[in-house]
Amino acid sequence: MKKTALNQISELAADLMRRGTLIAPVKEKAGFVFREISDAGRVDLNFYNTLMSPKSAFFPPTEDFVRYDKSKTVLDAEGVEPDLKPVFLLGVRPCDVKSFQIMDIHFSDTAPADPYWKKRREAATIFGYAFDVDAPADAADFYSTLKIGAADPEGSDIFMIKKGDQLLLKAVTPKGESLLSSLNGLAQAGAEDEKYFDDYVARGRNFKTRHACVEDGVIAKKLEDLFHKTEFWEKISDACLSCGACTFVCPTCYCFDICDETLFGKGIRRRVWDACMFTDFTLEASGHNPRTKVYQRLRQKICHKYSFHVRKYGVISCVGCGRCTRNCPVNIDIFSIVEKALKT
Amino acid sequence: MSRIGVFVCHCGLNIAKTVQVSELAQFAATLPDVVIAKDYKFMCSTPGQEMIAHDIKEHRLDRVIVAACSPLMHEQTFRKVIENAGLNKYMLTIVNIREQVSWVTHDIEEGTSKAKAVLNGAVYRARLLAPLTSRIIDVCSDVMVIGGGIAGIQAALELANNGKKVYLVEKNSTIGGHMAQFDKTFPTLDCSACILTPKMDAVLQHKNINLMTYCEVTEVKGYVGNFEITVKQKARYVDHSKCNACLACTEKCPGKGVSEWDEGLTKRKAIYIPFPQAVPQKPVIDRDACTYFQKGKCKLCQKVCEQKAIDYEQQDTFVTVQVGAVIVATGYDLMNVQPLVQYGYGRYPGVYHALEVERLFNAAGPTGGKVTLRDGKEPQAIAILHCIGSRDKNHYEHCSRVCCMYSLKFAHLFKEKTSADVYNFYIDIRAAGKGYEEFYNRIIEENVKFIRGKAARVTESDEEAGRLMVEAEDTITGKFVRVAVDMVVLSPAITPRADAKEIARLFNLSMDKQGFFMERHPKLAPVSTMSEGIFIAGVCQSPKDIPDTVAQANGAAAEALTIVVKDKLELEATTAMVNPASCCACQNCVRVCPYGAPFFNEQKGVSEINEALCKGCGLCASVCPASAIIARHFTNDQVLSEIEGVMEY
Amino acid sequence: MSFEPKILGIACNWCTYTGADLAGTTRLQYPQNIRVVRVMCSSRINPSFIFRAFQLGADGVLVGGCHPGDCHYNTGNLYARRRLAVAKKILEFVGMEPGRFRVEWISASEGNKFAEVVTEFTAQIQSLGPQTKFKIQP
Amino acid sequence: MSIDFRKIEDNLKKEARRLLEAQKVSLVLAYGKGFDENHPMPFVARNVSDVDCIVFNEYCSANLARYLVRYPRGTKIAVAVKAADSRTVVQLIQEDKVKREDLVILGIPVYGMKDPKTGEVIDNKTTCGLYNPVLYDVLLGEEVHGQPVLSPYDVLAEYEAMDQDARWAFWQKEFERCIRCYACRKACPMCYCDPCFIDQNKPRWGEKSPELPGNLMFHLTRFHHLAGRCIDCGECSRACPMDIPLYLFHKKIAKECEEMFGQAAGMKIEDKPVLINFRMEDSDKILE
Repeated sequence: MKKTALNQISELAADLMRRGTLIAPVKEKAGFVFREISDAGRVDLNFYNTLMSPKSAFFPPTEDFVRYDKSKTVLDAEGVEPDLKPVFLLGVRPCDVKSFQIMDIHFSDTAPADPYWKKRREAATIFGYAFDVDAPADAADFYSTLKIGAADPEGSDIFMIKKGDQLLLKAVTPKGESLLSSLNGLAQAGAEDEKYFDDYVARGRNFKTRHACVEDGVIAKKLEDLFHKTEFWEKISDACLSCGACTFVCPTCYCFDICDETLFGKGIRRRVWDACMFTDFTLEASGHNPRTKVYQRLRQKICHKYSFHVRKYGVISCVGCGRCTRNCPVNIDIFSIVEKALKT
Repeated sequence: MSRIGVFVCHCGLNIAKTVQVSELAQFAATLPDVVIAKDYKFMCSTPGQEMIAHDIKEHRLDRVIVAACSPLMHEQTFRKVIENAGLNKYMLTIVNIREQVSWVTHDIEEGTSKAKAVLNGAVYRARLLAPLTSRIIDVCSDVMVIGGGIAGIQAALELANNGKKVYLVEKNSTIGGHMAQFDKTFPTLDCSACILTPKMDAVLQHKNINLMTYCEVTEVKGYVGNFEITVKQKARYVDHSKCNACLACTEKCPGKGVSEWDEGLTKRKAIYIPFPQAVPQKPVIDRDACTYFQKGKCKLCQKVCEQKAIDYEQQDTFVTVQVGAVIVATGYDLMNVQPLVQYGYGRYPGVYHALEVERLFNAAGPTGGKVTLRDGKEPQAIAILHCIGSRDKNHYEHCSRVCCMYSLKFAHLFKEKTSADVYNFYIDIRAAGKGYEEFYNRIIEENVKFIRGKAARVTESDEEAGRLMVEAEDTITGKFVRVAVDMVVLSPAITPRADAKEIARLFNLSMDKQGFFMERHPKLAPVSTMSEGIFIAGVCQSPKDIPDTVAQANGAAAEALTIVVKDKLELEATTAMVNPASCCACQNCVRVCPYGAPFFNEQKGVSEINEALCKGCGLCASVCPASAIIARHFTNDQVLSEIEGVMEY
Repeated sequence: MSFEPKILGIACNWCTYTGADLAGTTRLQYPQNIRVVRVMCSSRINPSFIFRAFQLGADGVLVGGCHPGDCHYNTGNLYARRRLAVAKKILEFVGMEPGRFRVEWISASEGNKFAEVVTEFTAQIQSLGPQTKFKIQP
Repeated sequence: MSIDFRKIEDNLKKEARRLLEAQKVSLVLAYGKGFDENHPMPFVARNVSDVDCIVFNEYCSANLARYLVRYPRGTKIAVAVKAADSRTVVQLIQEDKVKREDLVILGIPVYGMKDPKTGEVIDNKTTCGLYNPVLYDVLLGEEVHGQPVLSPYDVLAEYEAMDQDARWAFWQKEFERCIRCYACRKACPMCYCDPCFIDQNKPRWGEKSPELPGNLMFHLTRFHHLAGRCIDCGECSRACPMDIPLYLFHKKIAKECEEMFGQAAGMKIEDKPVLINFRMEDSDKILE
């Protein structure tokens, strides 16, 4: 285990930048956002959680697939490979680390694998970062309900815990181990630090966000039963605007659209994020749209995350990060809906 | 994938001089979807057209681009070509490389590169063209002629003689127009009334002509083949269905109005016919001059009318008629010369304008045909001042075309009727019609004096009280001349009617800089207008003499006939339609359309468009926030693509 | 080499396009930087056409329509006047140089006005230099 | 004078109960409890039993009028509106999206409302600056007297003072951040097109990817669509997860429209939206 002073994080950042691409939280007008770092001094770990989830590191809002040129009489096209420099993803909260595992199910574990996600994922080293278990959780968060600890190192390659003005870094995977041992300017942590780390992880397991216990199987069944209770869904979607804010900030939403963008005959076929809350998400080429109503779309979103996903992959597709609730323009809280469903 | 053929026209050297036509064709051949590109000397010629038709078949073209003159010129020609070759006629794009490229530059490099850019835009646009189906509509076989002057009379008779029903609308109480005011016509000096009145009478008698005098058009709806025109019948206060034209009323009437026919030189009664040969021969009451209307009592006319035709309670009435085509022949006004204070009109009694003089010569005029001044004396010297207000940058730039000739006519008539010296002050004499130069020579020999110089001003003579002094620079001698005369005749500019703008608005006509109605093409469509089914004839289009007016009226009648002889008509298919899947029911389209084509279907909750009323302007498409409206042939993606194409190079 | 701007002209069929033809018929000379796209009425011009044109690399956009009151479709240009005025305000507030977008009323008989406006507008765009703000860099 | 939120809440409940009991309306658009005090939610009361769930506090910034178009034409609806929200209703009536006779407008005179996300007071800045509704059937509190201290357009001064390039730099940075979640247009009470122009493939008005070109086309065109219609409720800006100050642009265009056409959006039912209207005497100066 290594450690460094929190105020020297920029040196760690600079070291990582020499080795590859560094993606880390920076403070922006709207809040903290993961960005590719070009100025090590901008890395800022003094955040609660980021506005946008870190999924964009592996599933960017725009991903180029094919470049083509149809400005000549013959069509010319070539595939675009993702840039495979090593990537360091620094400062990912445990619930967000968990989201990568859920996303892996879709993008790499289930055939056909998505080469873009998979390659980016393989090229990345994840620096997990524990929540502050001594401070209260944000009212919107509910990751503990989904059995994710505030300081779970699983899934990270290197896990980081704040200890006073120090940052403890512990390798979790061999990949993390080899990187950590090669990093410059880090001090060797002592036995006291080791103990602090282990205690912290344990305290993180007991850290409570919102109090409720959601059993995967129970909620999955409940929602299945409720599926045709239109009145229930209509009522919970009364306020819903059907925008994509919740989807776009969500770490486990993976829907995308593919579009061609052409200028003067030259263009790119690219993938962009899409949201099941958009009307045209299910619009078919025939003009038919199976989900024209807001309640149908919100129902789809909830049921997909808490029911269909459980049935199909055995796990809820939500990590309780609270982003959707924090960013909903009309304060819809997905957790409250789940609770309401359970009570119905 | 589309298969586009590009045909570049040299137009002789008109295009080829400043656009590298072969390079342009080669460039076109490199563009995607272009399967063939050729250049040719005259694409609009028969061999050119045949080449296009042949290549459509040979290369299985589904779209054709012709880079040539303006689409306003030959779009229809080439549409026919591709239609005959089996393509939908809307699969054509014209690239204007003549009027908007080759003719506006001397630089062949510049011309060529601009031509490439606009051609590329056309290729982008052509890819997105869709075949359209023309609407076939029933045609109303009646025609309306607006204006009962010689142009309107001629056109109406021509149409009526061809068996078409004609509504002849005249705002005055009689037809005849300005020609009825003239005494003689140049250069033949035949009597104006003698040639006009038989035609006026023929109009009245013709079973196919519905003569609507004292009427004005107030609203025009519909489109070519199916106009719906509302006409206001102004209250005459005389029931013409009862009146037997005995005119006893006009004798007894104590009211006094100003005679418009005599250009204000005489009075007329309040109940009157404008002149003895008026058609119809039935009177109207001038409210402003009528004692009963002004003071509440009199009713002499009613008392003498055996037919009980006088009806003081009569109101304006409105009637709506259906016609297939319209001829606008609304004539002209003379420029008001009073503001030109240097010529003293209105200030010096000896100054007259041309139409007043026409009346002085006329046997039915205020002086019984004698040329006398307002004080009854015969003038000893007369000056005729040409180009008053016309050919003048400060007023009207145009040449009024007939003034030289009628001024010469005046000179002749003055010589014939008086012993006065006659002076013509002119810039130059324009005598380009048949027999005009001969007439000019004849007048020179009649001892009329010609001073080449535009009169600068008319003043009161200091030397001889009551006489006028005309000053000018004689541009032949270069000397300043002053001529004392008793009478000055101004030949003012011929101008559009005061209400021409209103007529233009009603019938959607364009006006030129002077305010005359614009023809569709100055050479090839001189009586057509930009509005399908609306034609123009006579001086409302531009100043012209009687023979030209009559010829143009015949031309307009023939053009109108080409529409109304058919039962069915093909309309432009370039209308708008609503894609109901995208309509957000904002009803912007319904609110903005000047033709009321879009309407809201409450049941479906979307807007729809009545294509019969749509004229294809595309306003609805641009105010539709959801892009639900498709303006056919100018769709959003067609326009956007063309913009992309022209911006590429 | 001097800067040769790309200028998009959008002209209504009845007035400005015909006026531009007249400029040609009378052999008036004007700079060749303008590429005219024809629409039936100035009211057909969706403000997004103008935004898009700048993205496609137009250094200036000139819109031509009939004089107010003379619209072939009676009132089209009166709507266009308002709509395009708002488009201009939007461009201005987002930081586009206001001089890059102009609306002119040019009638079918004003070939000389068309040539004059194009000449003057081209010079103005030349002095503003290349438009880089909206232009999409491929 | 301070706002008695409690009293407004009581009155809102009272009116809702009265209207539902008498079956004057089939639903009441009000506010209900969210997951905590600071996050109340738009709430639809359909039955008398729903009335107890109604709340009103300083975080009830949402503009409920945006939900009006969601119900079939002819549905009798009571809607609780603050000043800008009432202007929404007026504007929607002008556009014939709702009918006056179908509505019971419950007016809330209020100031000092807060953004639930930031806790900031939104008066004058992201909302229209009026305190009292411009149209209502019942007023749920005492009319607020006195004019707003600031004009709703004062926030623009700083941006109007910038030169072109600085303004472009500012907006470029803002629009680059847009993630195209469309929360702005969905929160906007006047954006009722579905599909929106930007969703369409034919034509493709702008790129769909969340990058500057497409973002610019989306926002600029949307500003044009809302010109003379935006009633300055600020919902777009509050909805934006990326905190893009769309309200500044909307305010600027609203101000220009007011200057050019002499009419502010949503003030009078009998007005016609300025961009689907004209006056012969409109000056060409507006194009300069």
